[in-house]
Amino acid sequence: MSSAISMGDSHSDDHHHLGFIRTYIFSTDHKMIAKQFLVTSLLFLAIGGILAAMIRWQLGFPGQPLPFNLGAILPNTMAPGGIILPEFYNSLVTMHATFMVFFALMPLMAGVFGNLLIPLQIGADDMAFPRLNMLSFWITPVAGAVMLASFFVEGGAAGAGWTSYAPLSASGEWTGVYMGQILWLVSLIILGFSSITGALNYVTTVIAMRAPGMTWFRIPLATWSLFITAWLLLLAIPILTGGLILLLFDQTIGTAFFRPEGSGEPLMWQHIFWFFGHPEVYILILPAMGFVSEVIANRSRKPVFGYHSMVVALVSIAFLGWIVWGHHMFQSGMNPFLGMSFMATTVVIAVPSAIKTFNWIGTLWKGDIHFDTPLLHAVSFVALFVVGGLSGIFLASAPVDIYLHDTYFIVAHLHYVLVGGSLFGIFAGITFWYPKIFGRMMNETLGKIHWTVSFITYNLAFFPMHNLGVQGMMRRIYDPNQYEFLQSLQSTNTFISKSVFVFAGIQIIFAINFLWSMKKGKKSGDNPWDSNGLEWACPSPPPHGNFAEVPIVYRGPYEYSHPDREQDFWPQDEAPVDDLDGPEYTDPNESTESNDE
Amino acid sequence: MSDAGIATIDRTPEPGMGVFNKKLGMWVFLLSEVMFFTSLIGSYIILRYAHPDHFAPPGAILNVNLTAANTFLLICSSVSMVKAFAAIQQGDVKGLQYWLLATIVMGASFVGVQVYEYIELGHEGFLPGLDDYAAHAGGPLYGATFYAMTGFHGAHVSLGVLALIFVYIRALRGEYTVADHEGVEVIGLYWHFVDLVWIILFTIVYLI
Amino acid sequence: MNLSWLMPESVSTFGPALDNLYYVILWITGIVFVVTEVVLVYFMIKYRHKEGRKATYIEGSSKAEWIWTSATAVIVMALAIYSKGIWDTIRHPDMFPENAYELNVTAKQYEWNAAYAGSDGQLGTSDDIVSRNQVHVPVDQPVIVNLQSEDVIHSFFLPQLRVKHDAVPGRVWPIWFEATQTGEFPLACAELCGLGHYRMGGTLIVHSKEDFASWLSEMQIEAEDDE
Amino acid sequence: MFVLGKNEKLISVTLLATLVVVGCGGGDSSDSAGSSSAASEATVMENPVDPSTAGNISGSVAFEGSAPAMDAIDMSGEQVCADKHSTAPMLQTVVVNDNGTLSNVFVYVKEGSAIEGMQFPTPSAALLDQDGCVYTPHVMGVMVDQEITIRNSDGLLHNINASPTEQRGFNTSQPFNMETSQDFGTPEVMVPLRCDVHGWMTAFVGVVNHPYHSVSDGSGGFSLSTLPEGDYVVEAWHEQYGTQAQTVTVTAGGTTDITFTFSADMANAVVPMRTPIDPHDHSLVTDHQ
Repeated sequence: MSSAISMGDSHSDDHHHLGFIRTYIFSTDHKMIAKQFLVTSLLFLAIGGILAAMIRWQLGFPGQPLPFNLGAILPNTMAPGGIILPEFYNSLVTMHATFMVFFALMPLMAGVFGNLLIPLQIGADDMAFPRLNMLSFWITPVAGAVMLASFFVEGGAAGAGWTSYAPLSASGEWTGVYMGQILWLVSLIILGFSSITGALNYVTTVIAMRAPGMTWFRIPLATWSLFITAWLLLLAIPILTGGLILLLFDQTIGTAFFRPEGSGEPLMWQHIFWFFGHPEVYILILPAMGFVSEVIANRSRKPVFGYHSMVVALVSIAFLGWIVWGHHMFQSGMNPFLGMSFMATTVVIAVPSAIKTFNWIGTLWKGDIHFDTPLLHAVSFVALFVVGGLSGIFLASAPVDIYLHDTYFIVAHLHYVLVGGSLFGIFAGITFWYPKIFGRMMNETLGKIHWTVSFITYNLAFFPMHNLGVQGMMRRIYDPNQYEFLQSLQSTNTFISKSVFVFAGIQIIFAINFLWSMKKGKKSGDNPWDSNGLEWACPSPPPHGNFAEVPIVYRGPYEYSHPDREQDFWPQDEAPVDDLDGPEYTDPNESTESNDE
Repeated sequence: MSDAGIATIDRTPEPGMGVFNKKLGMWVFLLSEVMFFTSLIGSYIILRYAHPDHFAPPGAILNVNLTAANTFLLICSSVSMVKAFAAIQQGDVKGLQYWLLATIVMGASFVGVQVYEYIELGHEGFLPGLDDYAAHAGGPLYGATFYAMTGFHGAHVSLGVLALIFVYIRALRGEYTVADHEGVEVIGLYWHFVDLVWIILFTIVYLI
Repeated sequence: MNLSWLMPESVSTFGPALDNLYYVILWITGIVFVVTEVVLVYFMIKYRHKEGRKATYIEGSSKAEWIWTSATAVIVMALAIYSKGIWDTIRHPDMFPENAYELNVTAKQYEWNAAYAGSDGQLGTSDDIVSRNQVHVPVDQPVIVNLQSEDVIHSFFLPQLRVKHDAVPGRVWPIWFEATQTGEFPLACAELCGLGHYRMGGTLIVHSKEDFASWLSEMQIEAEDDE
Repeated sequence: MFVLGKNEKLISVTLLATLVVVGCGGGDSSDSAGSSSAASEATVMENPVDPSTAGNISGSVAFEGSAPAMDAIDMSGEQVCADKHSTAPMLQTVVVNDNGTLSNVFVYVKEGSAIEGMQFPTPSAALLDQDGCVYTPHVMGVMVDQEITIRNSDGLLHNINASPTEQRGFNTSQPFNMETSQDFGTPEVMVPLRCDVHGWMTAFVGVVNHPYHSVSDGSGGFSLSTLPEGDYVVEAWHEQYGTQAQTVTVTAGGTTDITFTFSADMANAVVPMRTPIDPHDHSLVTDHQ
């Protein structure tokens, strides 16, 4: 069996005579690719953050020139005398979302942790298709370059919002943005290939390359969530690509798929986009849920509460994600009956989400909680995901959505899910697996400072946005003061902006810690967190080929504080003591039951 | 591989779908291809349902006979692909080369005929763009959807042909044996998929 | 700093119902929020690491799972059913009121043009009266607005009437509302429509029935003078 | 739009081309700096016409029939602008002067073998002001590559949306008192300008590759000076009454007088230009079916 043959040896013998290029640049090693993804997507995260800061400047201090004489850097087409122009503001809004969603969060989730964790946690030596894997990384910076380029072309970057609703996005006639919109489309089409090649790898690897004994219900939740996410990527991204291509045709060769003057259908774009867009939302949150489950279980030294229902919840969220897209379009003029069915399916998603939340809390219950940075981030994920989930119920209720749709309530909701949720989940993941990536611990003091300030300023920044929404402030407006009924909100906006600046600034501490610990952090050893997963059974950082010999899995990943043991953890690959004549382990089907009770 | 559960010390991994990785990968990839064509065909259906006036009756503009012949050609190429695979399963390398070549030729000529068809239609003013769309050729949505769908299918066929040529060269070098002919099987899967998509497209674009 | 969770005063017939739904959800989610976060923090403190104490080995409890799964399911489904009633009164085509006054609102970058039937009592004829960025309606009478757009998608947003609906080019979407107070209320565009989006505001002017009639005839006379 | 659509397609599909675009795009985004410097260089080039052998054309635009009444602009939505007008502002589609002449008529040399292929110096920037939510001037002429300084004197949002057919348009905003520089690289009569924020705001720019253009003033008069002697076709353009052309002979040192006459019954003349008043023209599809 090919995968069996390839395990262990094939890499380990050829990796000695790999040159610098093959090792660090065009590497096919999943761990190196993970590192490459980590660095690039953190850079894109920074870019997205800078754009956000500029947006907040305009909202917090409307019509005032940008600080630090940024106006001198920016051309007059963007900010004459440092004062942001409306069309540039639209570009900022669009590109902030685009970079954060497509170039920061997605690669951080799937790119970094998919590559790092999947092979390690299932005991494989590498991905199923290492070269494809390398390709999937190298496409990303290319797409990113195209996206960045669009800032510098005539007419500026795309300004139709990250949702690019046609016909605003279908013809430069309405925005004055021609090339910028085209580059936006081209870039995302290119990026699609990265996601698909990556996802292809993850799915195949998880299905076909699990170590002996790694039955479906012994797979750690991080890998489970990444596996589900990979499926969503595989099936959702092509939908978007299709739509993007049609929109590109409207822009360039003058077709009329979405342009009413050719009796095209603007609403069709919204259907295509959100049919992709809602699974996309779960692509952005599911992996974080996986990381958080791992960290909470490990740091509270307790099995994940209801491992099976956690998996079931993951899967059902992924399924429901395909039939709820209409709730983004309640006010777009859809058939009211359709609206009802979409509302029903949408609220149902609250159920698996609740299951997960309560299970996380249940995991903490009667635990032995160690307050390390990863746990702090993981628990903040839970705390903030609760807010994001609950605010979702307002928007799921179609009548309330009439009022709240396209207001700052939405902005608050999605930032609670994508920053409070995904980003804190990613911080949990990075701080937890950092020692496995670099072989050194991150600095705990810096980590705690970063977490404390981030958590506080984050809430100060985003919680008041709910109130702005309830007061009726629309999203994506350049200057709310144009409306009398919004003028009373200026002080709130200024306060939010200041909090955002601190939140953004404090990330520098994280960057310092990240870089400093790489060289100076204290050596971590193979298993610094006393964890059970296979990833901790190999050296940190793992060598080419990961495992000296293929590990055998005897039990689930969360056997913490087992009553029969001195040690409060029980590695998945530790052979049972009573086992003389070779390891015995149960048949996959039975093992699922045995985990049940 | 189904007996991996039994207690042995041999370190064979957990059974996957019982197929080799490349094949599994191709299956998964084809699933995502299905979604891609779903988005194109879906848009076509929506637009055609919303604006029937844009779409001329079958044969009015599109040359159904020509394309029918072309379709037949593509189906034959699928058959020859099966032949090629069967040949190498018997270890018949010559047969593999022969049938692969046949498949390549038929695939290439399919693309050729499509290009010819495009040129002809272009002369009649049947174009995708709104601004230079000829009045007699139905509405602009007709041309737009037609070129989008058939064009992307054509691109897939062309890529398939290139891949086949690659496989063919390896076959000439005799790199495929009874024991190891994964490449042939994988490209075969892709080729059959492209064929299947065309049958759907031919039906909904030309015949209905 | 305005951190109120209260909806602004509503001046439409279905406003109060919609607000009630909002407050119900606010209460439920509020309670769930407080309880969850309190429990979370309590556990964090109570079960923090102490030397010599070992965590209790608990794999889960199907009983607990059932409780909170079904509880959540019941609550959200109840909310969905509650919402349906209000949704239907606002959007269901059969629930559109009789004897409504009808007008056209056409959005374009970056203004709202409201058209009222002229002396011939017909909409969409040459003698229509048009007001830019001002929508005049009578109080205590249902109004049907036919939303259209000339260029891109805009969104017709009347915060205090709890009205929001997109205006999509190539389509005509009828929506209805009934104002319960005379006065001037803000009108805004809620869908990004280009560089002037933030300024695409207007005013909804609710007249008493008599004032509206007189305003209309006034405009008609003006229109005839221009002929 | 379609013209540039084509070449943009070419550029956009290949990444290579994309990077090229970054290169030159960087230049563009540094605003008018490039074009203005080009203009200043051009000014050192001296006028190829020898004044001794040159003559002039002057004349006026007469108007027959009763002047149509223009609608008043409803500026109630923009108090700032409304306050700037002592009398109710009127649309400027047809402005008939007290002396029965027609103003806002763009008069320019359409053909003339004498100036074929001549290179003329690019004059300094022309001013287009937005004051009281109207464009002043309403009709103006510039030379190819001549800078147009667009000024916002209202302090509230205007956007300037130029929709030419021969070249790429622009759509830039001015949310506060500021100036923006633009120019056109290709001759085109006329380029319509509009403000989407204030539907009534329209202006027309005639772009020609020589200095022989003029706009009839408050007394209907216009003049084209220092033309090389020879025969010319002079055209007069009006946004409502269409165009008229006359053949004029210019003699050395002489001034030829001509008169264009527009009348009220030309009201539905074909105006050679994409209509600017309704930019949201959805009738296209009917042309194509």
